[in-house]
Amino acid sequence: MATKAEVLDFIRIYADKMAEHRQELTDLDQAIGDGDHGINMSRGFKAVMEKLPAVENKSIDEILKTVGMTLVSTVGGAAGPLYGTAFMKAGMSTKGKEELSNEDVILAFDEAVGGIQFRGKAVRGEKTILDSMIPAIDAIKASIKEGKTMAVALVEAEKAAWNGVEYTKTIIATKGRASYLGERSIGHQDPGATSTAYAFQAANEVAQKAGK
Amino acid sequence: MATKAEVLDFIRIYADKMAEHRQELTDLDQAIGDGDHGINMSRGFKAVMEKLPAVENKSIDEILKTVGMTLVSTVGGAAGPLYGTAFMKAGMSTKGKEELSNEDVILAFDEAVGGIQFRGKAVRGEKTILDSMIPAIDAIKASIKEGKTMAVALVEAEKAAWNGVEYTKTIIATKGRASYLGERSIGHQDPGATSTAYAFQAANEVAQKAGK
Amino acid sequence: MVGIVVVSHSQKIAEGTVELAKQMAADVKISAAGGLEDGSIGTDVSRILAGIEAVQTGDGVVILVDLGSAVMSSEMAIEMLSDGSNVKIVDAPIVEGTIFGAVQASIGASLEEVINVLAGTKSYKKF
Amino acid sequence: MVGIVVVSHSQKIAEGTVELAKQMAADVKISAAGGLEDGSIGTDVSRILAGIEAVQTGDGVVILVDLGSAVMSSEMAIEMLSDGSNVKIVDAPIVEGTIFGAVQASIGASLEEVINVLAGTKSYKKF
Ligand SMILES: Nc1ncnc2c1ncn2[C@@H]1O[C@H](COP(=O)(O)OP(=O)(O)O)[C@@H](O)[C@H]1O
Ligand SMILES: Nc1ncnc2c1ncn2[C@@H]1O[C@H](COP(=O)(O)OP(=O)(O)O)[C@@H](O)[C@H]1O
Ligand SMILES: [Mg+2]
Ligand SMILES: [Mg+2]
Ligand SMILES: [Mg+2]
Ligand SMILES: [Mg+2]
Repeated sequence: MATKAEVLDFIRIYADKMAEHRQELTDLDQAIGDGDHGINMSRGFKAVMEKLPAVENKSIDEILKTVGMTLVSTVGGAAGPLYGTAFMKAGMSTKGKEELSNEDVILAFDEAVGGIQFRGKAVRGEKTILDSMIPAIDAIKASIKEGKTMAVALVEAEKAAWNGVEYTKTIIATKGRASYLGERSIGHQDPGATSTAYAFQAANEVAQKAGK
Repeated sequence: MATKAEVLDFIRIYADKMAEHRQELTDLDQAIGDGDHGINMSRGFKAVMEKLPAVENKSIDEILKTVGMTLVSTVGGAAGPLYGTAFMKAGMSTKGKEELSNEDVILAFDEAVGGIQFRGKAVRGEKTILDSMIPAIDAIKASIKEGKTMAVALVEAEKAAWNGVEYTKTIIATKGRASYLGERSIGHQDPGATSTAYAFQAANEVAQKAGK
Repeated sequence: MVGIVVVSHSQKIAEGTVELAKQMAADVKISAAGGLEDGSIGTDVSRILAGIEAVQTGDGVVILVDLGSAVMSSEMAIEMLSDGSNVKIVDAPIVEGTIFGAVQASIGASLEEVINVLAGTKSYKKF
Repeated sequence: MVGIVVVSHSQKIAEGTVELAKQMAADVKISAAGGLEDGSIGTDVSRILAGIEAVQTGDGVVILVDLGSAVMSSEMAIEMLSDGSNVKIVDAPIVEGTIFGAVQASIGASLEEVINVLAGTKSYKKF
C-alpha cells in the first residue's frame, strides 16, 4: 500500500538522490556515453521539485503525470523520454487514486516499465534502465505473491536492482549511445540502470519509514 | 600578345564587372543554387584588388598566382577553388614572363580550363563555368589559327562565351548545387557560366583598348 | 508546403542547418529545435513540439534528427499533437537531409515525395 | 591519435558538431573549420588548412564535409600541405560521421580504421 504522502515522499527522496549522485552518474556516463546522465537527472528532478507544490494536493495520477511531463522537457537526454514516459504511464494507471493498493503499485510499475520498453524499444540484456528495473519489479511481484509486505518486497526489489546494475558491467550495450562503443562498453556500469536502482532505493526508504 | 599592364588591366576590369554584376549573378544563383555567386565573386575580387598593389611589379605568373590564392580563400563557394585553380594554373604556365605571346595566352587559357576540370571533375554540358569557357577558348584558338589578331580572337571568344551561357539554359545541371534541383534546373541560366563570360568580356575590352 | 523541423542536441547545429537550407530554399517552412531552453546540449520535447507547430500548414512535416534521444523526444512530441498522422521522423543525415528536403519542399513536393527524397540522401555521393 | 576536421559552410554547424563529438570523446583531436573568416556562410581553404594543422599529430587526419564546395576546398587544402598523404576526405554525414569518428579516434583507432567506421555511417540506422 502507498499513500499519496508516500508517493510525494518517494519523488522528493529520489530527487535528492539524483542531486546527491549527480557526479557519480555523470562519471559513469562519461565512460560509455556523453557524460551527462547525472546532469540530466538532477536537472530534471530539480524542475520536478519546482513543479511539485502546484500539484501535491491533486490525485496521485496527476502528480505522476506532472513528474513525467516535467522530466520529458527538462532532462535533455534519452533518460527524459524514458523516465518521463514511465511516470506518465504509471500516472495513467492510477487514475483518480488518492492511495494505492499493492496491486495498484504493481500495476503502476508494470505500466512504467512498459512505457520504457515502448519508448526505447529495448529488451532486458541491452545494458539499459531495464536491466535493473525489470528484476526489481519481478522481485516485488514475487515477494507480494509470497504474502510479504510491500516494505519487505521493496528491500528485495532494491537488492535485485543493484544486482541488475552489477550485471550491466558484464554485457555489451546495444541500445543508446553506449552502443556506439560496441565491445568496449563491456566492463562499464550502465548509468541508466544505476539511476533506476536509486529509484528503488528511494522507494525502499519510504517503505521502511512507513514500516509496511 | 599581352603585356603585364594588360594583364593587370584585365584583372581590374574583371573585378569591376564582378562588383557591377553582383546582383545579377546572385539572382541567377538564387534560382538554382544558394544565391551567393555574385556575393562570392565580388567579395573575392575585392580581396584581389587589395592584394594587387603588392605584386603588380612582379612577373605575370606571380600576379596570376596571387589572384588565384586570394580567390581560393575569399570567394567562399565552389567558384573559389574553381577560379582560384584556374588563375593559379594559368600563373604556373607563364613562369617568369613579363609579357605573353599569343601562344602563351592560349597556353594560359588551356591551363586555366584544365585546372577547372581537374578541380571540379566536370565536362562540357553539365551547366557549369565550362560551358562558356571551353567554347570561348576554342574560338580564340580558331581565330588565331586563321591568322587573326588577339583583339579579333577575343571578340569571337566573348561571343562564343555568351552563346555558351545561352546554351546553359537548355540543359540540366549535373554538377554543383544546381544539380540538387535535377530537371528543374532546365530553363535557368548558369551563374558560373555567366561570370566566366564576363571574364572574356573584360579580356575583350582590354584587347580593344590596346587595339591588337 | 511541407514543413521541416531540425532536431539536434546542439542549438548551433540546428540553427546553422536552417541557415544553409534557407540559402537554397528561401521560402521553405523550417524551424530549428536545437538544444535545451538554456542553450545547453540536449533535446527538449516542448521545443520540438513548438517547432512542429510553427511549420505545419496542413501539408505535413518531416523531422530530421541528429542522434540518440532526438528520436525518442521527437516521437513524444508527435504523440502530444492532437493529430500527428502527417508528421514523420525520417532517417536521414541531419544536415545533408535538411538541405535536400528543403529544396524539395520548396518546390511544392508532397510529404511522400519529400520522404522519398530523404530516403535517398544516404546513398548520395559527396564526391 | 587520428585528428578530425569538420568542414562546414556554417560556422555554427562546425562548432556545434565539435561540441557534440567532444561530449562523447573529450580528448579527441578535432577542429571546426566552418564558414568564412567574417562568420558568413561559405568554405575557406585557409581555415581548413589551419584546422588540419591543428589536429595532425602524424597519425593522420580525416576531413568531414557538408556539401558543395566543402569538398573542393578541402582538396585544395590537402594539396597545399607539404605532405597530405595521410589526410583524407571521407564521404560520410557530417554530424553523425564526426561523432562516430571521434569515438573511434579517441580509442586509438588507426586512420584506416576510422575511415572504415565512417564508411559504415551511411548505413547506420537512427531508429
Ligand atoms: N532505448 C533505451 N531503452 C532503455 N534505456 C535506454 C535506452 N537508451 C538509453 N537508455 C538509458 O539511458 C541512459 C543514458 O541516459 P542519458 O545520459 O540521460 O541520455 P543520453 O544518452 O541521451 O545522453 C543509458 O545509460 C541507458 O540506461
Ligand atoms: N564541379 C564544377 N565544375 C565546374 N563548375 C562548377 C562546378 N560546380 C559548380 N560550378 C560552377 O559554380 C557556380 C556556382 O558558384 P558559387 O555560387 O560561387 O558556389 P556555391 O555553389 O558553392 O555557392 C555554378 O553556377 C557553376 O557554374
Ligand atoms: Mg548521456
Ligand atoms: Mg546526452
Ligand atoms: Mg552559390
Ligand atoms: Mg555558396
